[in-house]
Amino acid sequence: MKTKTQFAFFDEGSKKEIRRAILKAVCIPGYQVPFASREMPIARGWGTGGLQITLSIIGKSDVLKVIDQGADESVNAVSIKKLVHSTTGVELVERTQDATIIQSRHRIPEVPLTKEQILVLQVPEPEPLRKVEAREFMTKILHSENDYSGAWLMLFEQIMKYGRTATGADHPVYVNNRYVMAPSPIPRFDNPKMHQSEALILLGAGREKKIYAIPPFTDVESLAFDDYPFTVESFEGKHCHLCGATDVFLDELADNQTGESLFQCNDTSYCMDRLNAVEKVEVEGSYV
Amino acid sequence: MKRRRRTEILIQGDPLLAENLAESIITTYECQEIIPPQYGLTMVKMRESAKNSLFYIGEVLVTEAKVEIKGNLGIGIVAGIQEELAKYLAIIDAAYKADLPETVEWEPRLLEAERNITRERAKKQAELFETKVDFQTMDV
Amino acid sequence: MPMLEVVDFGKRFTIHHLNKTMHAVEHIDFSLGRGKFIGIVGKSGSGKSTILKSIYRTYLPDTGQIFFNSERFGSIDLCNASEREILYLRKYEIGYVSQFLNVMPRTTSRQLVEKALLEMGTTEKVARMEAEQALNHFEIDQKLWDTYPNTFSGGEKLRLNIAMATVKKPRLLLLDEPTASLDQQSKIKVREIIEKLKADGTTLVGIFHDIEFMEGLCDKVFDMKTRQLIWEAGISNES
Amino acid sequence: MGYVAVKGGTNAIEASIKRLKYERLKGEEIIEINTILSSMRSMVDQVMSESSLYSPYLAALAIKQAEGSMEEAVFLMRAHRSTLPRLYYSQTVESEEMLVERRISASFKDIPGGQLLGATKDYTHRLLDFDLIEENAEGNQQWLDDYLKELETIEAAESVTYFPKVVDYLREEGLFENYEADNTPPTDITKQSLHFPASRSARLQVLTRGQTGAVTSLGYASLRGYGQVHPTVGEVRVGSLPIYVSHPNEAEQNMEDEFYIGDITITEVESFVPVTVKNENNEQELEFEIGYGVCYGQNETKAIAMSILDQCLEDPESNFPTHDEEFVLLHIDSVESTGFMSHLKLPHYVTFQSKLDSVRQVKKGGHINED
Amino acid sequence: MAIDQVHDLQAVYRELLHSMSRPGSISFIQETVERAGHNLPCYDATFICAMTLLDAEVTFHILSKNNQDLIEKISEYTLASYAPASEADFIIILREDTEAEIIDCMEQCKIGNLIDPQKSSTWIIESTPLSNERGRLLSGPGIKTTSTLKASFTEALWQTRNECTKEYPLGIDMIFTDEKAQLVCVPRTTKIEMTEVD
Amino acid sequence: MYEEPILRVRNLEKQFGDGCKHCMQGAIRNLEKNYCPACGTVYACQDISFDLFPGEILGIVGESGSGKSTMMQCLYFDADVTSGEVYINGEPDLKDQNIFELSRQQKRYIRNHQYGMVYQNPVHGLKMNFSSVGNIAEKLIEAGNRNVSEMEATSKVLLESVHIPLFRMKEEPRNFSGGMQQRVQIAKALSNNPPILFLDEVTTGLDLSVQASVLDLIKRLQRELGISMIVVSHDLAVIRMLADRTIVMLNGSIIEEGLTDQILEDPQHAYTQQLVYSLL
Repeated sequence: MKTKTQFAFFDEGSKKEIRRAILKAVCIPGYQVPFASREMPIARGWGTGGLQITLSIIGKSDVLKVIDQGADESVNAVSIKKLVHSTTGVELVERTQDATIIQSRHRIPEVPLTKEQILVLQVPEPEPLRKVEAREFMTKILHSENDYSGAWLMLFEQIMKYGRTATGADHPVYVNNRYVMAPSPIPRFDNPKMHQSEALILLGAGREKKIYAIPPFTDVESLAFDDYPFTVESFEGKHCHLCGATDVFLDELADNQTGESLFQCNDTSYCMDRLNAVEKVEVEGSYV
Repeated sequence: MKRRRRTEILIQGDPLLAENLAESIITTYECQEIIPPQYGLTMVKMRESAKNSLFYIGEVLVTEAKVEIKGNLGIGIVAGIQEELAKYLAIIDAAYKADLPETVEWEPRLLEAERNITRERAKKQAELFETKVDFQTMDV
Repeated sequence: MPMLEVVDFGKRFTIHHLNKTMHAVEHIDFSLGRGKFIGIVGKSGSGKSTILKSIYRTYLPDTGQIFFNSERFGSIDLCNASEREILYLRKYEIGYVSQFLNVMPRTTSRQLVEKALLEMGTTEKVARMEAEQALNHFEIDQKLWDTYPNTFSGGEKLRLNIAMATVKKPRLLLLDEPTASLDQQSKIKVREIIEKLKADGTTLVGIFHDIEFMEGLCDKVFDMKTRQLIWEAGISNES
Repeated sequence: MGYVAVKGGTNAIEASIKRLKYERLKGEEIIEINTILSSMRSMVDQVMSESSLYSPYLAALAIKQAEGSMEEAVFLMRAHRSTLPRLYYSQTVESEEMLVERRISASFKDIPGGQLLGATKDYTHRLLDFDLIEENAEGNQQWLDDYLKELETIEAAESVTYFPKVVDYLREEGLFENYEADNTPPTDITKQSLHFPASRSARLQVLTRGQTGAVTSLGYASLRGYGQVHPTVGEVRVGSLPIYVSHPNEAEQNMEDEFYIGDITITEVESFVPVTVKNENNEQELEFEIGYGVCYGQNETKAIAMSILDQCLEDPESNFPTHDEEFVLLHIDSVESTGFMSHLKLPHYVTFQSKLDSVRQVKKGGHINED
Repeated sequence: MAIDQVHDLQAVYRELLHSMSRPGSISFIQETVERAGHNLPCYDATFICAMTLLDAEVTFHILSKNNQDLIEKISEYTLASYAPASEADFIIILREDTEAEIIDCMEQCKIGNLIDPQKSSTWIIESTPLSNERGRLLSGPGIKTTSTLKASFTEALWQTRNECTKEYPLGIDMIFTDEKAQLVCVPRTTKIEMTEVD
Repeated sequence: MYEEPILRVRNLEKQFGDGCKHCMQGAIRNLEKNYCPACGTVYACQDISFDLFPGEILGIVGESGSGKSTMMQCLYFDADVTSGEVYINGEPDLKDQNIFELSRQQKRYIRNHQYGMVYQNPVHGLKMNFSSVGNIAEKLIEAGNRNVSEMEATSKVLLESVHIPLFRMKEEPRNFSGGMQQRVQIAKALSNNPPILFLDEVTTGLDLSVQASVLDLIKRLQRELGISMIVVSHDLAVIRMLADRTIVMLNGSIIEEGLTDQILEDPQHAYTQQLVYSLL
């Protein structure tokens, strides 16, 4: 039997539906637009939401970067890249600055994104209120009524219990002062990057069948009380053992020999860029 | 013969029949392939018997082909992976659309095939009826 | 303008389950000037209380009119006034005292008097001061100020009742058989208090069992039996 | 020169894929698609049902590629589905037109038309058949020849018999409500995202493509007590149904001008569930309602379980999770549940680092606002 | 027709996405439009936008009467079905439509509901040449500070649009097209200053 | 009228069921009590109109099934009305706006900023597995507060005022007795200083001593905070204690209204008389 795969995997009808959902998502920042999530050749929960967005917007001239947990070479990122490449033939890159579309799981790159770029985030659980209310029918009502007391109350109770908020990644944000949104499991460190971002940010949850967006220059505030301000993960006094960077999100590694903790840039392409910049200076310097 | 009856015969009966009929057309007329056999889906709409409402049970893989004869578009659709058959069906469909004289001659062959199909089905069913539970044995 | 003018007042009660309508009072007319005291006499069941309760609107008036010269609303027919108007008048202008003390449980006498002032919008400081004054004025033993009144004697209860009603300095005070169950000693005390109120310029309508009690206290006496004023200060002097 | 990214991930994936192929090939046996098609009927049926794509050949291919893993085979089929254009919608399929191969009723000893056992494992004793170890083509051929010879003697009728439905008899008696044909266009959950409360059509579509194990276990839970539906099976039928589509752009739409495209084999179940209803005089009456179950291929357990869940979801007032639409519909899809389960294998070190930071800060103690 | 259903429409979509994300910013789809070369009673850009967004799953409404041709053309190319203004997913406004007609249509079109604000109409509106010189002052998500937009949309129309978007997240989202194949978007989140700026 | 009501209710109707020829013809419904024997439609609230004035406690009395709780649920948007109007005085934005016609998010806003509700069953008003202080904070959060220390302080004051020992403030109400839960609920309902407070059978099912302290609390709050309240109760003693004015409901309709002492001492309607005589 003969088969031929469409450009970007999908038939045009599927693309149109997803494209329309994306447009509505842009028009209603932070609101989860339901869509008929397609079954993908990668598993639900492995980035099918992000992948569907990427495949629906991508064109021949796009340049794609895919990262997972900050790394371009993470196996799942590689797998997604392979799929997109094999169905579109687009150029793949690792340098953040060179990409037009960046699909990512759990991180926003360290280099500020520009207005020529679109960031696509994979979302496992798009509903910020799910922990407060299990039923989809009810969470939709809570969003419709602008009733976010549940989300705030979770933080309040943490403060009562632990003396401070104890959220990890996926700390909820207020978008355009209306919708409370799950920023996807990015570390709190990345939340501020969403605020007034130059780049369009699209978020896709394949299994839960939701697409949502943060247009550029949109207010994104992390939920926090006036007297318990939002804080990001602290890497105070730590630096990347490879490139020396501070003020970036670091991975904690255990040194095999000493057993001590080592830190390293989580954003691998950022680290590489810095290393190369240093080398370039050194090389140029050596010719003088 | 109308399309419904004739597609039933051509698909349920001996596949050679469709081939024969189509071949006889190809040799005489110019058949332009509009869409070569392609795979696609047909969504099956079904009526459930509890509330008598409609729902979709799922899709069926089909092969579809489109052929034009003398400006008449013929369509062949058949469930499964059946590239040849789809093409033959499209040609036969176009032949009927174009009212080619051959179609009149086909009539007895189709009717004969139809009788065969029914006979075979009835036989199959009779065989199956062996598994019917008989509650009459208590009769004295 | 009289402070209170009752015009052809009548009141019936319909008891549905007995399918009966009773005329409690009919064709009552009298009027009363500012600072005056009218006593209503008659045997029990003659409808004395009905008149008082109708003025206070505990009973829903039936026929006739009851004009009250209100500070807030001017001349107002209490039979037709809205409930909210009546509530206003009760709060600021018309007091009602009976032998029964109907108050919130577990509230001390001091709190009760203060509360009467606070609900008029008096500041807490002033209320506290004025409440103490009133309790003193009506000769309630200082030991009782911070106790619950359910243990009080009849006379003490009545004096507290009056204190609560009068701290508001009502334009009209209704006394519904306040002395009914009091001993002679207590009655004398009440009489003195009423004299004090009169002296302060309060207009009063009172029902008392014994006519002697009212003698020299009332400016007018209305008899339920004849539906006439039987005695009126000044007039009686002439006769 | 400069630093170049390691290609650790890419290389490892390539090696892993080779390894996978090696595992499939190292036994040096080839299973043909046709072998699967003709000898693993139940598997093929289950894959078609859960993937809601009727194509025995592709299902067999998927099973081969998936090395027999059902979830993987279903996954392959579903993904393939996404690449195919939807060319047609069928005309309404009415199950009265089924050419029945098997049909039984638990409600009546005998039913009009009779109980037809067809081919069923129900009365086989589940003893391992060691003869199958020694099975050979010649032996099988011999058996087939004998069997066919035996069948030759059977006399056939002139025409084919179509069976009436058990429920139709009971309807006539007024034991079931007679519903007018409801032609509301169905929701298609593959085109529109599922929302709640879900339409009946959406519910049936989710149930019929549900994972066999999941549908069965939830149906069982309800039957056991975590639910209020205890049905009697009115009719189970297995057989084939013809599919027709109308011409895409002929102006005149006549039934006689439709295309016949082939048959599908399905299992259909009607379960009878006693319920209290109010009559016109507002009095309580006992009546039967029908729970409906259907799926591609022969898969009777799933269809029966579906009929229970269908009736459960028609009665959302009950507090049991099996009556909770969201609970049932959102958790029975094979691709969704297995995908999300398996995603836990993905690295989560960023989220872990983030939580670690939180825990450390809490352990350090102190209110951050106290400065 | 010479446009590539896959790649040309993808390119147009990206321009739309760009413009919708950045209200007021003008996108050009000249290249695609030239390839299309239609002869239709609407701007080519309008038709291309419809081609990009519509399919059998959605409905559209064309305000102008006497435009059966265009309705059929769009149905034929996109398989979308025609629907009354109160039900349509997409509403197409041509140059010839009057202010009163547009206002009337805007008052009855879908603005979504609080549970499903996305179930609202998207408008494709033809304008005189669009420009960022002068015009209305726009602000809101997607706009860094403010931007300006000149379109042939009257005071009364903007007011009606503002009425539609009064209770966020309800509202309509608009795509303006012009004869020069330019696109500008104004989603519901955009605040429109009612006075024009020079 | 010398003052403006804070809440005006006009022609509120609530029915369960679609109605039929039997009960929908003309102005007079053909009902048994509030129930159509033909189609089973229940007319829970029929043409309810009344005013609530600033700072007053309005009592609503009636037996169970009289529609009083349903009416309250409609006012608090817990249930949708079939028809009718409600106007709130106070917010200039809402002037002459029938708030039943507002959208869900606007209703939510009103609930959060204008209303407080105390349910008969604390389960409905409290999150039983969140701390008591968290429960109160929830209402404050709803009303827009974003300051933890402030909310904690407010909660403490409120919990003290309802006599919940502060050392138990971080405990979850599910560990509390019914009376304590009810007091926490009242504290919660009051935390955003709502101009209008609804109380639905708040003392039903409580011990007598607890009942008394809850009633005291309500009265004190009215006096001190000037909150307007609607108190629904089947218990005339409760109404007598709290309400300035009282409405009597029967089979979904208002049959009588008046000053509370007048209702008790001079009831007009046969049903009210029966109710009062059985009390005395």
